[in-house]
Amino acid sequence: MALERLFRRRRAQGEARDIPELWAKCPKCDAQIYKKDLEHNLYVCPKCSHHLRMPASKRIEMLADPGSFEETTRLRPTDPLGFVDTEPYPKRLERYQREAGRPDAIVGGRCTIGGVPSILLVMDYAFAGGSMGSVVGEEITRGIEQAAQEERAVVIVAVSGGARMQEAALSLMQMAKTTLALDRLWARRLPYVSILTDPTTGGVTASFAALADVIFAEPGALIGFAGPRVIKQTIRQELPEGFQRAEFLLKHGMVDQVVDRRRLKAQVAQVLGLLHPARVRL
Amino acid sequence: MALERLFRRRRAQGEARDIPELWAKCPKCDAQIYKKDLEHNLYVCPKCSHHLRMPASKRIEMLADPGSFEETTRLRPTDPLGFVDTEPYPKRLERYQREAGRPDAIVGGRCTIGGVPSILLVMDYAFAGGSMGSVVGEEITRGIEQAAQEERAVVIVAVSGGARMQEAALSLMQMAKTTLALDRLWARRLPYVSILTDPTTGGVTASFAALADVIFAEPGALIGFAGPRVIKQTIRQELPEGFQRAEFLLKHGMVDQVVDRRRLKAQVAQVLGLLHPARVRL
Amino acid sequence: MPLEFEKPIEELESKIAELEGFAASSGVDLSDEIRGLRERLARLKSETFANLSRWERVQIARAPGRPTTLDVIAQLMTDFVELSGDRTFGEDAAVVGGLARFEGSTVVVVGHQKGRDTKENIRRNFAMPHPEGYRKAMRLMDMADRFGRPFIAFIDTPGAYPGISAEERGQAWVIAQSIQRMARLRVPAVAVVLGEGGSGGALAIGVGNRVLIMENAWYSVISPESCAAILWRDAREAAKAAEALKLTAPDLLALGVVDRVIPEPDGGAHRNPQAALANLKQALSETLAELGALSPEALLEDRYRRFRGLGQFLEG
Amino acid sequence: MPLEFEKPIEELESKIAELEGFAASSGVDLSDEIRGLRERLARLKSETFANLSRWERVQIARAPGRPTTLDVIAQLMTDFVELSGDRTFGEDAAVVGGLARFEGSTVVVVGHQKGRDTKENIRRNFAMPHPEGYRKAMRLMDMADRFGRPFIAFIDTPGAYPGISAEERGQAWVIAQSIQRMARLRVPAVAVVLGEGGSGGALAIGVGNRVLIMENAWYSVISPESCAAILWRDAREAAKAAEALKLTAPDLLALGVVDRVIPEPDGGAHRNPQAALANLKQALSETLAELGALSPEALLEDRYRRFRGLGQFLEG
Ligand SMILES: [Zn+2]
Ligand SMILES: [Zn+2]
Repeated sequence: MALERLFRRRRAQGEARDIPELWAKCPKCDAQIYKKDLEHNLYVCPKCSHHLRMPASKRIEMLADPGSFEETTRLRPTDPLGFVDTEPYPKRLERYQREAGRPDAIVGGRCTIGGVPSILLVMDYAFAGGSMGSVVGEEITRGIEQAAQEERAVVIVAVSGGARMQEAALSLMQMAKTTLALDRLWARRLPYVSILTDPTTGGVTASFAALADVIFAEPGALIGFAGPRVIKQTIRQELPEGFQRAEFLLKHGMVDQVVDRRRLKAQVAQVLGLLHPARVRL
Repeated sequence: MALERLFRRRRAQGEARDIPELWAKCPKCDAQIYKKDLEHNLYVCPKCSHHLRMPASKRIEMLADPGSFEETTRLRPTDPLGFVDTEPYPKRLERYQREAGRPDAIVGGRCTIGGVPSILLVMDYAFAGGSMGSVVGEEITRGIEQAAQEERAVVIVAVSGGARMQEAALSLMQMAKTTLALDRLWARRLPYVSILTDPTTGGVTASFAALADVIFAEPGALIGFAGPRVIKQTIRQELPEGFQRAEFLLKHGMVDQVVDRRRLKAQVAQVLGLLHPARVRL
Repeated sequence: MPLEFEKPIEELESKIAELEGFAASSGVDLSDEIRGLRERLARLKSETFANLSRWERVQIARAPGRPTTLDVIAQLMTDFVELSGDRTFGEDAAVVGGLARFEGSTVVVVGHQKGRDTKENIRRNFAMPHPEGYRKAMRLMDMADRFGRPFIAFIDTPGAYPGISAEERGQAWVIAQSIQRMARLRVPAVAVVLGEGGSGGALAIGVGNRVLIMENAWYSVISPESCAAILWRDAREAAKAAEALKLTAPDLLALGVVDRVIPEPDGGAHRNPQAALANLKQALSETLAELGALSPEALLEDRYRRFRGLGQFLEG
Repeated sequence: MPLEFEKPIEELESKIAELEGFAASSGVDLSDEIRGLRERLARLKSETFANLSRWERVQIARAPGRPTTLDVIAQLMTDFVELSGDRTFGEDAAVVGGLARFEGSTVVVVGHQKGRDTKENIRRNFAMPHPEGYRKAMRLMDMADRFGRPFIAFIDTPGAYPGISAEERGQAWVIAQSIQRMARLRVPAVAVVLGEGGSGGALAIGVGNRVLIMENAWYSVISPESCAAILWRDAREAAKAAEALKLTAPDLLALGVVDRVIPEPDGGAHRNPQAALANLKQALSETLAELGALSPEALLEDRYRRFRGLGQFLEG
């Protein structure tokens, strides 16, 4: 999460600036918001309703019924290719792990959502921009398989810059692996809800995130396959206003609803209640 | 078929004009074509390759292997609604039957095509503009069911102004009936090739004609759902050049190939040979 | 604004109301006179509504205030979650649908959606879908199958949109595909003609195991106006065309095109939506209970037989 | 035009040809010298080609004259009937496919299609598909299932088209759908990386029971140029990126991403397409024979297991 990273870095640099830690600035309307208020408002600007990026742990707090969450993600990344660019991949991983406070870009586990037994998987932008390598792919796959075994619904909160370059073809294969896993839900008629948040692009959008029974997107979230920079290079023109934003995706038929974060839990719970086998009849 | 109807009417009026009967005029390039030549050229203008309308009986000659065709269509229309507009439907039917020389707008039966056992169904524009009422729907349905029973491929040559108004809701239901029948081919993996000719619109396009495994269209054929006149009324503008023509449909992804009529038989035979269960292995 | 044939009734109703007001404010006892007028009104209504011409019924089917798909969902169902988009090209507001509960059980619903005012009608393209609307419907059919839930379709369209954009994106193809997709549903499928059932655009979501129709709805291969324009070369002959097309609920029941007519209150559903919807609820409930007993294979075969039998002809 | 590292070879070859011409026209016996030069040439070739860098292989994968999907179909198959369109929006020339016979049996084939000259490349958008191209591929997958015929996909794309039109029509969605559709095939599915295997745009038709790769093809999550632009902030560092990405056939075999490497003649398939295609034919033939023994259920499970196992991580 951008804000958190910002604060953490400042602490790391040893700067003792109290004021900036208590206040945040809305990137859209420039309003100064008391940080506690922002958090209470689910990281939605109280002035303009701009949806700021939300930490993965807060996502779980928001979506899982209180006290129901039991983490199951636990894999750690490795360096299958011996990838070195300007620095070795293992060095990068260490830094990401330090910054995000978790082994890779995903956290998830069992919980109930509106009383419906679920697997909740949340990607973490704070770790390498939520990029998908082997760990993310495997955790998503295990979560889905687990849901199929335990008759749970699946809810995935996507946030990702795409597949992780440092695992190259293996990252690419996670798109197939996670997609194939989803078919395990079919036979048991277990629902899967995908929540697309800012930003969701590349191989994550083009695999499990796009294949949910119901897809919600957060207002203003950037969602697409190719990133805006790549597209700009391709067409050598400015992109139209609102291009690849959640509302654009809704208009183009790709998502079911653009949902204000403050209504998201209720909306997800309602869908799960309507579709989970144990709840289709009341 | 427009030409034939023209000649028949002239004969009916008792005019003894030999020259016009021997010659036809290409509606596209205005070339005078000796009628026998036109027929030998499958009603394609030798000058400009314009595809003139082709009589249903000639379609069968062209597509069925010589001597293989055995007609099975035999139903006659009735007047389920007691429909009267400017004249009673039964009166219209009599005239259509006289003009087309058949009980309704379809003829078909068993044959082989390139050696593949098939059911060939050909709509007849000479009968009420190839409109689909109960008889057309039932004959198509029976043909498809028969193909499923006898392990035959299905080939349908469509030409139609749409569903027949004088049978109202019953005509509409033929769209559902014929569509449902097609599923009977599935279990036996029998192929269905649709040939769209000028014009194919309305309820025929929007049912069995659009649902073939492989769809061929003849060059320049008008193909669509709404007729051009209706669309012009809706948008109150001229329609773009080439709109709803076969080539337009190809560009928009709706047909597999635009095939010159002189290559059509070979092309159909090749597809049937590739897909008929008795021929998938050579 | 009352329909043409409703005017005498509305006038008499307002006269009675005036007299009642006068009686109340003046203290003059007019109860006998008012009772007499009420009887007269009842007679006038039953005469008018018992003898509605087909063309008058078409006007009722289009009357403002007649319940739309979203009204039906709001009144008869709970927990509605609207789903959008075709995952391919666009979101079409002429077709609405989603998940909801009907009598406590989850169902998948879809329907053509008319606007309740001009602005909404423009946004919803007067309930004339583009291909993406039908693809949305197909996606919802997939969902019904995926979760084994009944599929309910509400038909209320003058027809599929006849325009360049729709033709470019394969209007004929998508209607055919939607018919086929619905035929393949392995769950109970019920179609209800709510108001207008215009041609292939209606049939695309009309392949139910049972097809119900509101008493004053119409369903046919073409609208009366278009039919008149072609056959009489004059759209103003729509009343004649409506008669010829036999497009009313009783006609269609006789032809076997629909399975059940849902009664509307006197004067049509727009005069008393609650009563009309109560009847619809009962019909839906009974139909779903009946179909709920059938296996997926039986449902497929039932749907095949239902449509297989439609059409009239002579053996040659 | 020779690739950079091919130049010394091409020069030596032309020198030998000159000498041979001189010997033939002049009658001077140069056979010993020529034999010596030929040996030198063979050594030069094997040294060059045995030690190709990853970046050099990428260049071979893109070499003009390298067999494209349509070349493979024309050379290895008969009775090809090309099928077009997605029945939804458009025909995409960046993807070709249809029905054909391979060794006498009907198969369904699809592939990315590069142009053989600039004009064709523009028409085919340099083999960068729009969503309609992937929907065409999915339609062909439906057909393979419908008729129980093997499905063969040839991968040769720099990537799915990254443009406004593609994003508007759901590039991410269609790639995900295509992956899912291919995974669900109840028939043998083989993917062959012919030349370039660029990211999701390649994987969309890459979910085979077996994934084969030509010796000098590349397949990865990103092109070396784009990777270099992001990580080194300089697209000219593509050679370094190619090394880091381990995107060559031998690398991918070691990672389990591909199942078999199809040998190419010295210098790459573009220098001797016939030889390369003969090897491809044999590999395809053996692979189809192997998969032909499996039931639809076994094929589904086989595909699941194949992709389920990919990825490397530590248990926490
Ligand atoms: Zn703000
Ligand atoms: Zn001509």
